[in-house]
Amino acid sequence: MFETIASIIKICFIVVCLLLPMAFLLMWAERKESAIMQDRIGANRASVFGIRAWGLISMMADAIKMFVKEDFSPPFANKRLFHFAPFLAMFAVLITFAVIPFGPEWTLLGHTVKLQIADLGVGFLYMFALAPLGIYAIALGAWASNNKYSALGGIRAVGQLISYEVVVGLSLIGLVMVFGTVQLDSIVVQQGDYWFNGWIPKWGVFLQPLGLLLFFPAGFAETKRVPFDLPEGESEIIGFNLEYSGLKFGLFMMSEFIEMVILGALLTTFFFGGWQVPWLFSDGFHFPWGWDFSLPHTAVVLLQVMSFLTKLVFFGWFLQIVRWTLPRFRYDQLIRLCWLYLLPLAVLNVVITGIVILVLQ
Amino acid sequence: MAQYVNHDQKFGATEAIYYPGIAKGVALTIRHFVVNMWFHLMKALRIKARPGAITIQYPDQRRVLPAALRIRHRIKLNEDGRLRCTACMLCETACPDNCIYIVPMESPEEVPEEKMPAIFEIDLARCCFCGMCVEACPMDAIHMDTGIAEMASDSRENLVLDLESLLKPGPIVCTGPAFRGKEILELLPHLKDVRAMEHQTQPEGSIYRVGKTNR
Amino acid sequence: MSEERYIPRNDLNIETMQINLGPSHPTTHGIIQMDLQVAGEDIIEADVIIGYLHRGFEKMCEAHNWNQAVIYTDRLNYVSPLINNVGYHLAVEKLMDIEVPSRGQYVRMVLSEIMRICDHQTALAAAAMELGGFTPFLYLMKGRELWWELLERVVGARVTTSFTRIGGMVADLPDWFAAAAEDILLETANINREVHTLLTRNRIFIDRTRGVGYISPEDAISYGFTGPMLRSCGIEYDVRVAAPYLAYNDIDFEIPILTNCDVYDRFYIRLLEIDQSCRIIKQGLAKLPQGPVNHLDKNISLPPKSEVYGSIEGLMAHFKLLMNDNGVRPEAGEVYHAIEAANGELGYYLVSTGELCPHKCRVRPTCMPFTQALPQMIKQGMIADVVPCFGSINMIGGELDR
Amino acid sequence: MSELLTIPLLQELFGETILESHAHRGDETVIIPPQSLEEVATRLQQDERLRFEFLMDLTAVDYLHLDRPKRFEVVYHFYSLTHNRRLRVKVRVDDGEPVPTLALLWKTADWFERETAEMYGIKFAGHPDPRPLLLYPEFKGYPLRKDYDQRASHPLVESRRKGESA
Repeated sequence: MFETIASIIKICFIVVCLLLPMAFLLMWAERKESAIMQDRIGANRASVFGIRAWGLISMMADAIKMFVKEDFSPPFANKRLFHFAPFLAMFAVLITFAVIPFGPEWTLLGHTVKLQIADLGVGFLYMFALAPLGIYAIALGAWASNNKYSALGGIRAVGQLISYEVVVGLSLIGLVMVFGTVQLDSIVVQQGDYWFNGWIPKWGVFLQPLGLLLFFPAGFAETKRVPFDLPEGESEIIGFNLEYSGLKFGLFMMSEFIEMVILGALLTTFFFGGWQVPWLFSDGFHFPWGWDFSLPHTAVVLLQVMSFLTKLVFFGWFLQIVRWTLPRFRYDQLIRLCWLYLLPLAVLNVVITGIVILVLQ
Repeated sequence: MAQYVNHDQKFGATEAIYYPGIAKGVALTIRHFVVNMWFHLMKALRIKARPGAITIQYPDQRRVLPAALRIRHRIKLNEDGRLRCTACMLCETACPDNCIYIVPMESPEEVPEEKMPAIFEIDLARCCFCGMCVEACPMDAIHMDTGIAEMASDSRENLVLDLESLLKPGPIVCTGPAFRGKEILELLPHLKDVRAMEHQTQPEGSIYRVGKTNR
Repeated sequence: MSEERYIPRNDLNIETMQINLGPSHPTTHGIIQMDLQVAGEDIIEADVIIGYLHRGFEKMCEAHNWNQAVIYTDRLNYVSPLINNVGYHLAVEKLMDIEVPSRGQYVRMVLSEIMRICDHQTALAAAAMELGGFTPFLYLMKGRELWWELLERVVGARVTTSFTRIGGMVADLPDWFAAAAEDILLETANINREVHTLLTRNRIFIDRTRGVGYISPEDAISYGFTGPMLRSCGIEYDVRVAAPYLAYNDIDFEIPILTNCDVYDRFYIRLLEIDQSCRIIKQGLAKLPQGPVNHLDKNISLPPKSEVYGSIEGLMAHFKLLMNDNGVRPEAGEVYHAIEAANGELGYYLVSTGELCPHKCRVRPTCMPFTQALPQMIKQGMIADVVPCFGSINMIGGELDR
Repeated sequence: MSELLTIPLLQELFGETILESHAHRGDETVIIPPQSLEEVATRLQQDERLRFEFLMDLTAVDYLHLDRPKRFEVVYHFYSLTHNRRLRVKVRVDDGEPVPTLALLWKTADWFERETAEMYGIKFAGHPDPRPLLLYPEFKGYPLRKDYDQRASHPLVESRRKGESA
């Protein structure tokens, strides 16, 4: 009983307090951050009683507009699939977050709660089994629109996403080998170890630097954003969501931003210590130069959850910066990058990791 | 003297892999971001600094338009309050768009000028703001320095400026039927008020400041 | 650097799909329609349809007198309107066999070079934006805005400049101009550096543009390419050197030549030319001679306003130039005068029959040969290649369709 | 004015084919009959002493009511990169008289000739793609002819159906 209630509360927390606000925040950041780095101000005209809240009100206005806008579906479109696709896209990204640990075990009123919705033993596989569902959404939506441009976008999307799915998986295999588990929570816990008398934390980024260099572009490609925004490519083909309007377009867009949150969460979990704070142990800080602060359990848990969120926000910011800096790939270059460079390197990474593990044993 | 110089772009190892170029680009945009964010922060803390963006937020902030800007026309008055225009028709002739329409008449007052315009209209819908009428005017009567850039209207008729609105440049009123072909004699009593107003408010050669005061 | 390009073949008798790129498509700024036959993403056949912005430039010029026609030249290449003004009036002055005083020539040259910078910056910005690089787009547009604000204070308009007249200019440069230009020149060089960092040294951009849109030097000549497009094919031709006009002979500058004939070189050469234009502006402003900007003959250019208001002779000359059935009448004949506009050779072919209005006022559109070569550039490429090719030719609708 | 360089050479090469020549303001101009245009243009492009590689511009002028031998003059501007010289070649034709196309010698002539044809109604014999360039297919008349009313307006045409070519 307690487990069920805890799960429901956790799901509500993740969706209502984490995913949707983060996606909303990213959309806002997309506008303001790109504006600031481009020497402009960004959307800020909408106001309520003269309060503009740095453009947040504009975001609200846009959300309202998106809800009340006419829901147009083109003639000759396959209506059922056309309406179904955006919901599938949203479903696919929301369900992926279930296995991401956003905090340590929390002992509350005698019960121990894992700050993770579902601690599956095969969390890693679950994620890579369900995330590609989004490809179906894009392909179906693009095809059902009955538009040449969106069909081209759908074809591009399928080719790109399936290719990079392989690299995403393979680039993490090395990490899985190092930690010896596919359980995400266990991976995070193991990143709380230290090297060199506790000076350097055993984060994935130090264990698998090549893995990070491969996972980052591949994961970026999965989010379909510049420089990998070929399915959309608004100056070439206008994109797979060309015929969508109103809320359904909003769902596609929202799912894209949630994908960014998930990418940030994965980067954090696998390479940057998840919810770990350097030198924070379950009873407080123990710095390698000898300082100690003891903290109560609840404070430690809160700090660690905050650490996870901070890392998430940082990666959101960083992904935006990269997105607004680079030009776009071409389709054949993108596929070539995947199969000729990233994939062999990922295999090489697995081999090297295997050899190193063997030698160290 | 100019000469031809062969440049050829050679790519080295840093261009052969993606990461260095991307890293440099990202570093540049992060620098922009941090610098601009710093100035935005200064502004938020009410500390005087340069603005963090080059944007001008138009209806709230307005640029001071340069004096040389060719923009909505006006007709000047003499020192003694009479129209400078003598209806010599040079502006009408010089206008490449035929947007000026003048009907001359004998001046009713005891004035040195022999003629004055009975109707003087400029059709802003046709005008291309080339400034040839200003250049052509031998009496320094027509000027394009009001600094009024907002000339939109919801009817073509409203875009025809008559003598009254040329003497008293203000925003174009978007409602009501067109004021067309009004005789100067009907206008005269009103014109006197306009003259008085102009002499009080506008020193010679000044730019009308556009802003909330003009609304 | 870049791998062997995959050349699509249609020997499998694939059923092709027709795609209309434009006239309303985000890439086709300046309205143009591309009728593509594609097999997958590969373009098998391409046809370019233009004319959506045709306004009858020549017919309008034939209905206006020699001075008035300048307003229509603003609307040709609306990204660098002042070069068109200068070109038109240089042609008229050649027809009348007169020459502007040397200060006037320097002023025209400096303003032309500023416009060349603006044009290149706009072209680069648009090309970068369509490749997905929105940040360089805004940096470049910011740079152009600085120039336009300066010009607005001198010329009185941002786009519709109409600043030249027969025998001179509407006005002289103000005293503060050189100092103001100095700051903007620094900022322009800075923006150029940023664009190099963001784009030309970035592998993604190099891949997108290197080897794309190839036109051989022979084809370039046959198509009548001029300007940066020709010079990026390794052919040394610039009107400023081949037939120096204005004060270009007194200025020390370089004309960059690149040899790869592809989109990357067209992009890169414009960046190099911006640097050279900065040099010309700097030298031109330093060497700016004193004296009048306008031709002193009262039958050609209007007398100064002080004379018009103050003396009966000035007033008469003023009226004689402006009144109906009076004005400038070049003697019967025809000339072709070419200048180096931002996009290439901008030639005006004027025919006078001794009347008040031009009998014929033909402009050689600089971007028409490029647009004509567009199908050849994009054929055998991918749909995504249309974007950099189209961006690199810097097609300006107003000039193309007239 | 610099001395004439190209006209004497052309007169030597072509003799009687050069009907007229002048150099107003230094622009060297020759007038040739339309029949010999192709031959002259080929020589201009390929002869070592001429080498006019560029066809810079191509247009026509309508001399209606101006007492000229023929109504139209088709004007070609050539530029020689090798010798840095320019040359104007003119061909006089009457209404309906065809001019040989240069589209096979210079690719740029293709569009210029299409434009000249639709604006003046001059036929370019042998043109590979004689569609109108700037005007729409339904346009009636030749707008740059002097007898075309400047204020003439054309009704809007119905949008084309699928399958109808432009």
